[in-house]
Parts: sequence; structure tokens; C-alpha cells
Amino acid sequence: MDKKIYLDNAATTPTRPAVVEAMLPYFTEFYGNPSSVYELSNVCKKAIVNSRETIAKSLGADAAEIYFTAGGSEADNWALISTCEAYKAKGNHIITSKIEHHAVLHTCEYLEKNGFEVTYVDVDENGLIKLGELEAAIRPTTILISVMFANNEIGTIQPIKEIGEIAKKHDILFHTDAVQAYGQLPINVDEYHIDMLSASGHKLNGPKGIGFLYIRKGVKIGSYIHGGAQERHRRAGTENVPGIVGFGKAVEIAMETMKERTEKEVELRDLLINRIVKEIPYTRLNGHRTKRLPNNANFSFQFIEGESLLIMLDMQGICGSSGSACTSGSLDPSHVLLSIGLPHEIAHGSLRLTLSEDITEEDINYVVDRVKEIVERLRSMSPLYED
Amino acid sequence: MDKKIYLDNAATTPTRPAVVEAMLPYFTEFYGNPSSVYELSNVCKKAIVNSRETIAKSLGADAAEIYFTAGGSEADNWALISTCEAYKAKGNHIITSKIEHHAVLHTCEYLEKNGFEVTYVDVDENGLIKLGELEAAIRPTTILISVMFANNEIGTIQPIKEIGEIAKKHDILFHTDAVQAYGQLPINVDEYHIDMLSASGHKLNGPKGIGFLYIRKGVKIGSYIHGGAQERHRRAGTENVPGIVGFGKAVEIAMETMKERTEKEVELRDLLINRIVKEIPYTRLNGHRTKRLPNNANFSFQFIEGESLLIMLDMQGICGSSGSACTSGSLDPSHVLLSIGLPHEIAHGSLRLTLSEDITEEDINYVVDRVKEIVERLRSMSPLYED
Amino acid sequence: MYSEKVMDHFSNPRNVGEIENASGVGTVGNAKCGDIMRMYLDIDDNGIIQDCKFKTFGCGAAVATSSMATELVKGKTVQEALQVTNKAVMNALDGLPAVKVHCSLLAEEAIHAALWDYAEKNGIQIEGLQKPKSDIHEDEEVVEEY
Amino acid sequence: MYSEKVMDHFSNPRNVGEIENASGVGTVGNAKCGDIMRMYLDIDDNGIIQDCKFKTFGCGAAVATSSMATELVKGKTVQEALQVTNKAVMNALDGLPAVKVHCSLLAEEAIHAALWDYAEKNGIQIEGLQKPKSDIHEDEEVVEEY
Ligand SMILES: Cc1ncc(COP(=O)(O)O)c(C=O)c1O
Ligand SMILES: Cc1ncc(COP(=O)(O)O)c(C=O)c1O
Ligand code: FES
Ligand code: FES
Repeated sequence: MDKKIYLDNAATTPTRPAVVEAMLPYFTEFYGNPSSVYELSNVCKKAIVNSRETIAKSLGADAAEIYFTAGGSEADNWALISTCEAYKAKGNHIITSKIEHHAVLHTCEYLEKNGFEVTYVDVDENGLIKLGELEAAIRPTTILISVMFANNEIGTIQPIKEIGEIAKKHDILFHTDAVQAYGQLPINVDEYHIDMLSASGHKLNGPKGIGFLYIRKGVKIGSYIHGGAQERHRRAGTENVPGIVGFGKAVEIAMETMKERTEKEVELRDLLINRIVKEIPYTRLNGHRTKRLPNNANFSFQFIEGESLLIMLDMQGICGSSGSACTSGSLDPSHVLLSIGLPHEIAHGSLRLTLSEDITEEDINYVVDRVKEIVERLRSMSPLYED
Repeated sequence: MDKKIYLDNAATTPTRPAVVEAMLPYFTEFYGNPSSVYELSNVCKKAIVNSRETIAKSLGADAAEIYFTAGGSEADNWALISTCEAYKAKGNHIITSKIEHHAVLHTCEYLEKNGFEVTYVDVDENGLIKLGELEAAIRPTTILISVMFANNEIGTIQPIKEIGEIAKKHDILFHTDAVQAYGQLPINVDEYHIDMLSASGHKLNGPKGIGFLYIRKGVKIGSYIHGGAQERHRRAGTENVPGIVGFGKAVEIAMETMKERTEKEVELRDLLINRIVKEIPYTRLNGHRTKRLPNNANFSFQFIEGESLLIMLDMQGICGSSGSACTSGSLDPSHVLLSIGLPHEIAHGSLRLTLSEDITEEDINYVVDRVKEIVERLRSMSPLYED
Repeated sequence: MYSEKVMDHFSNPRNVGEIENASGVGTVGNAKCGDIMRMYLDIDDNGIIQDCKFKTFGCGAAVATSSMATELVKGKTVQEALQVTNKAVMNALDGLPAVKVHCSLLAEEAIHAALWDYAEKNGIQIEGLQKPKSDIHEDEEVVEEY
Repeated sequence: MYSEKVMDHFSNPRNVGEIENASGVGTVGNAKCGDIMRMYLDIDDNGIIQDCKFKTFGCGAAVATSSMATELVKGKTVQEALQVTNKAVMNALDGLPAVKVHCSLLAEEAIHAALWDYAEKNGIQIEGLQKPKSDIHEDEEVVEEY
């Protein structure tokens, strides 16, 4: 296919050439195990220190508060499960939202099976968490609040600072899944009163299979992967040195380019949103109009189904994704779209397009034109659409 | 430094250039999230299938029984903790050995804190598990036996088939940590009655940060990392596609070259062992003389301490490691060396040299000469050595 | 993910549309995934299916199986059409991924529903045809193949 | 891991060896890591340390701190030698990794032990010197720095 317009940057991103470049020497040249004594390993040790410092700096954190993991899911599991273990003497209740990623929701279900209680706070029609409901859910036994920084499907950015303040006021730990927000939005863990934060390398043009959990000093959670003394005894396993180096490089670039990138993406995102909503009838934008990730657009087209739409877009060289999770083994429509109040059949026909800095205005116009055609075509095939 | 002889292949290995080559396209070209719908992702999906099949074949297993993890430690944690969770109705007792890797031992300690009982079976002076003791330790409540395939420090290969038979006879699940053995020894999960097996990519010239857990069909353990539907719903997290591809390639090469490599390594390992033991007084070989990994040699030199030895070897361009764990944050001497009966101060002066196929006879002779000089020098500085 | 045949029938679906005054119309939905399929049959006096059209709100597999199913029943007798099972449709499409098997059931059921409608309208009974459920629940465990 | 100064003193340790008929000899061990250090002092009639030698069974930091400690006490009075704390030795070596701080304590204690032996042999009391433990237990939590 000639054309390829990748608009699924919320699913994963290409690794930047400069990131791959930075990683390469650590495969074949500086391959030492960082725990070893010899010089070869010191190079690796230093490379890890550098990445850790770059990341810490990006969050206003201390290097000793950054713990590398295999990705966002592990970081989420760790934060939730180990907090419950460590603080169970204090209580057995945690609060989260209905629109968290499965890495949080399924971990909560697991915790529920193990004697913990979870309150899933509602969101409004824009996907914003209801702060009053959140605060009202707090019990004397509440040990953790976990709310995502920004949603992966609809892009809505939560009032993290306000949530952090509520947590702090009630002396409850606050974890945020920032897998989508990190690298896209400025984050300061002190300003937002964040105690733990999850992030993943492959969402910001870093490599797959690497992430981190920020753990504020004083938060006494144990290990989730037990074994060797890596990561200050808190996360066992030989360090993924190339992954850590690549992650550090990706963060460095993401922070440097954030401002410029955001400006460009917001402009094109808004062009995309405005044209689609105006030119295609029976269409709604999902997520908050302005409190949304700079690169996220999410639409529901009535009367059609997401997978068909995606395949047809793919045939036109456009990569997008859908709230419809048919293909990932589950047939339920997106829990996020249902939580913001969409009926099943409308949630079913949704399309998420997530931009990158490489997208041009021409791309966006091409995409809108194709989406229009395809939606029309699918509607003409739909038994629900009577024009 | 001119010379570099890397003899720490049990700690980690350089990633083969052919492996890096195989990975590269998956960073920048085929970067799709394998769970997505479009064609870009199908390439990734297929690449994962290929790696999975290569690995399954190498073990006589089914592709659907291989679950990718972030490394050996995660695989060990998963096997132990999730088995305990899934089978706790049957019992709360597990059996392991005293010389397991910390990824198993510390996980056992964690389980003990959570109501499980663990029997740590002794090994003999060669590091071989005592089968009689193992079988005698079985209780009606025993749900799992976990014994490593080969030891990472002293290289001793366990009678895995016999252990598997005992487990089978008593209808107990059998897990083996094969992180050191996989790629070095032929393994067949059916012949050895293995129900679960852990392995790690970076020990066989694959990338760091990728491993797998083999789970026999019918073993009903749940997830350890909860979240997305990846890995047949059993291990959440966006797949580390380049890592999986690299791991597959590394396994392919390791299996093809195993026979030849083993022959070469055994010959040079024996040259190393024979010269060191003969030419340096007050020296012992640790581990079984023949039932040992083809690339492993482990010595204790009386009156000297390991770290000093390692640094001096490094100055001569030789990378090795020591049972002494001073540098990894713990000051206790190796639990493995103590378990085979070494007194503290002798365990302290140990040296592990682990070969690769790139090592030559000339290298070995150079290494022996340097070790001789350095041991002599350190002894002359030692208050324990009165010549 | 999909075979070439599936992709072909998906991108160029045969027999999309409606039949006015059709001999039988059947609509079925899958409660689990929310997808819906409607089949129109034009059956002549000899009980031969002269034409068949469909409308589908569903995934790629749903569109492709609808399309293939219409092709398979055209020209067949009512009795023959009953043999067009979801397996037959899948085979004709060179298979479907395990998670997509239920989509092909939708096609089978839609044909049955249209035949049922035809039988009711004409006050006849078709041997072997049971009243189709309007919702397809599938209880088999879905296991992905690798 | 180690500073250049540590590496220098490790690779070329000063004052390795024994002093025959030393004025004072002290041996201390760290029960935790199993390492052992022995210091020999040659002290003249004015209480000036004329010579100092050591033998060490220990890690790189232990060797380097032994070596640096001997350098620091040589030529000093007994009272001055008491000021050669582990901190002073570490500073002179441009620091040590956190896990290696205890090794420098070994050096401090070994000097104290040798001074104690000297005092006992000569029936004198050295102000500020306490009977050294032969084993150093360190209870501080060891936290690695990144
Ligand atoms: C026997 C054994 N098990 C487990 C591990 C842990 O593997 P990884 O470091 O890949 O997590 C290692 C190596 O570190 C090992 O040698
Ligand atoms: C919000 C959110 N949390 C967690 C994850 C999981 O991250 P990973 O796939 O790196 O484990 C993702 C992406 O998959 C995400 O978007
Ligand atoms: S018809 Fe619903 S997923 Fe295919
Ligand atoms: S003296 Fe024991 S570790 Fe340094």
C-alpha cells in the first residue's frame, strides 16, 4: 500500500530512530549485567542512572523514587496489589474510577476476590470523575485512591491535582496511571500530590517492554517481583538495560518537544474533530471537548460497527482503533464508552484516532474524506439505518 | 584495555548480532500493537506466533503452552505465587531446594509470610538434591515442587527426570527454573514430567527483559500481571514484540548450535578446571565434577576474598563473578556455597567463570596464568595466610 | 487475521441490500457483541431461492459471512438452504478466527429466521426448521488460537 | 563503582605487610561480611607513629581503606591517629559506595585495636580510646545510592 497514516498512537508508537540508536550499543557492546563488578558493567550501571535521572527530573521526583518495570501493566499491578498488602492493617478499601484501564480494573477485581473492597466512582458524560462522589466514597478503611491521569480511549484528562488534594487531606495514598499522559502533559508529582505513578515506554516513542513505577519516598510498599537485589531491592530481575536506555532517551526527547508537539497536535486534532462532527451526520465526539489529550479524537458513528470501519480504513492506509473490543477476545463494548452513557449499539460504532507529531494537515483531510465515504458505505449496509 | 575475556555468561550474555538484526524492524517499521486490527499489527502477531512456535518446539511443548514474561524472575514469581493461589484448596505446602535462585527463594519467603509452608530440601556436597529427602518431604498438602534445572553458581545439573517422576507419582505439580539450563541442555517437558518451566532471554544471547513461563495444558493457574487480554488472557501488557522476536531468534540459534557448542565448552571448561585445581594450592572446585553445565567452573581459593579477586581480574581484562554477594547489597556469602558445606570464609573466596562458544584455548591459558598471579598476590596480603 | 476469501467478501460484499416484498425476511442479533443481521429471501413457487440479500451491522466476519451465505443459498431449494450451516459458510470462507465463529452463527440463524418467516407467511411447515431465536447466545468458551 | 583514588590504593596498596616486634597490633573482623583487617604500628618513644603496615582479607574497599589509613596515620602522634576516623579515610579516598561504608569502619577499628594493644603493652592509657570490639556489627540500614 502506498499511503500509511498511523493514527493509533494511543495503542503504541513507533520507536524513534534516535532511541534505537541509543539502545544499540547495549545489546552487543555494553551487554554486562549491571550487578557485576567489572568495568563493562559500570557502563551499564551509569546508563541506568542516567535514564533514571532523566525520568525523575521530568516528574520533579528524586531518582531514587523511580523503579523500572516491564511496562504499564506491571506498574499498575504492583502499585495496587503491593499497597493493599502493605497497608492492610490500616484498611481494606480502595477507590478507583469506572473508566480505568483493565490493568487497574482487573487488578481491582483480583483484589476483591482476596478480601479487599473497591469503590468504582462514576464519571460524567465527558468522562470526568465526579469529585464529590469520590470524596464521599472515602471510608476510615480507605488506603488507596487510584485514578488515571488521562483516559486511553476518550482522552479525557482528570482533575488530578484536586484528587491528589482530597487524598492528601484524608491521608490516603494516591496512585495515578499516567501511561497515556506521561510525555504528553507536564506532570509534577509534588504539585499534584501523587504518591505513585505508572508509565510505559512504548506510548512515547520508546521501546516496548519497559515502564516504571514512581514510588514516593516513605511509601512502604514491598516488591511485586521477588528475587534479586535490583532496583533498590524492590523489583527483581536482570535490568533490561537497552530498554531502560531507550526509555530514558525517549523521555528526554518527549520532554524537549512537548510544547511544540502539543501545539501542532491540538490544532490538527481540532481540525479532525470539527470536520468529522460537522460533515458526518449522527456522529458524536466522545470525551471532554477541551480537557483531552492533545492527540486524541474519539467518535461514535451511529448505525455502524467499529471493526468493519477499522478494516476499511486500513484498506485506505489508515490505522485507527475502536472502542469495540471484539477482536481482543472480549465481545463486550468498551466499558469506558458505556460509563459515559453511550448505549451498546452506539458504543459499538466508535473510532479512536490518536495523532503524532508526524501527522500533517493533508493527512487529516485525507482521513476525514475516507471516514466519510466508509461510514456512508457501512450505513448503507446496515439494517439499523433507514435514510 | 586491549584484552577482554568475558567469562560471566551465567550473569548475562551479549545479544547476538543476528538477534539484534532480527529485532530491528520491529522497533521502527513493524511497530504495531499486536492486538490491533490493521495489517501493520498482523506482521507483529505473526512474528510472535513464530517465536512462540520455535520455543515450543525446542521443549517438545505446544505453542499454546508458552507465555512470554519480562524475564526469569517474573516467570518464577508467577509459577510459584499463582500456583499457590490456584491450588490452595488442595493444600498449602510447597517443596523446593536450598540452592534455588533468589527469584524462587525470596518468593517462597513471601509465600511463607502469607500462610504457605515451604520445605527447603538439602543438597549434597556437589550440590545435588537429595531425592530421598525430597520424597520424604511430601505431605498430603503438598501442591508444588520447584527445583531448578541447573544451578546458576556452581552449575550442578539436577536429576530433573527423577524429580518429575516423583512429582507425577504423587500427583503434585512440578516447576523447574531452567533459566540457566535452557539453551545449554536438551530439555523435553514430557520426558521430564515438567508442568511449568521458567526461562530468560538474556542468558542465551537473546535480549534482556524477555522470558517465558511454560505452563502445561491443564495447569489451572491464573494471571500474575492482570489487565489486557494478551497471552491468552494470562499475562497482561502490550507485547514486547522486538524482545519476543529476538528471543525466538536466539533460541533458534541456540538449539542449532547446542551440540557443537557444548563439546567445545566442555573441553575448555575441563582445561580450566584441571589447570586451576592442579596449579593453585588450597583450591577447590565447587559443584559436581561432571553433572555440571558445559560452560560453568566455580572455584574457592582459601584465604582470599572474592571481590578483590574480581577487580584484579578485571584489570587484566577478565570478567568473572564471585559467590560473594558484597556488591549486590547483601553481605552474606552465597547461600549456594554454604549449602554445599563451605565455611563462610572459604565461600568468600570463590570465583565463577562461565564460558561461551567464543572462548579459545589461548584465552583459558591466559586466564589461568592471571588467576594464579592474583591469588598469590592477594594471599600475600591476607592475614589468614601464613605460608 | 482474516483469510483472503473473508477479506474479498468483506470488501466486495455480494448481495447487499433489501428485497421489496420478499418471500421471507429474518433479523437476528447477537446479544453478546450487539451485532445484527437481516436476510431477505425471494422464493419462487417451486420453493427455489431466486434471490437473497442482506443488511448487516457487524464486524468484518459478520459482513463476509452474510455475503457468503447469500451466495450459498441462491438457487437452492428451501431444504437445501437449511444445510447451509455456519460450518459450511466458514469452510467456504477458508475459516474464521476462533473468536469470530459466533459471527458465522449469525448468518445461519438469519437464513433460518427468513425461512421461518416465509413458512409462516405461507402457512407451511419446513421440515427440520425450528423457530429461530432472535438472539444468539454463545456459551462455548472462546479460546484464541496461536 | 569505586573512585579513582580507591582504585589506585587498591591496585597499588601502600604499606602492605607486617612489622616484626610491632609496638601494637590490632585485628578486627566484620562478622557480617566475614572480612578481616590487621594493623601493625611502630611507635617511637615520643609517641609518634613511625611506621604502619596492614594485612587485609576483604573487598576492594577494605584493601583501599587499609592502605589509605596507614598513609594517614604515619608520622602522626597517637592522639592525632585517633582522629583518623572512617569518615576521614573515606574523604581521603573521594568517597565510597553506600554499601561499602562499613569497610572503612574496619580500618578505623583496626587502628584503634592496634593502639589499644600498644597501650596495654606499655601499661598506659590513651585518652579517648575505648577497648575496640573485635567484631564490627553495623546496624545502619544499607541503602544503595543511584
Ligand atoms: C537460575 C536463575 N533463575 C532466575 C534468574 C532470574 O532471571 P532474570 O534476571 O532474567 O529475571 C536467573 C538469573 O538472573 C537465574 O540464574
Ligand atoms: C491507561 C493505560 N494503562 C495501562 C496500560 C498498559 O501498559 P502496557 O501495555 O505497557 O503494560 C495502557 C496501555 O496499554 C494504558 O493505556
Ligand atoms: S458479529 Fe459480532 S463480533 Fe462478529
Ligand atoms: S570489608 Fe567486607 S565488604 Fe568490604
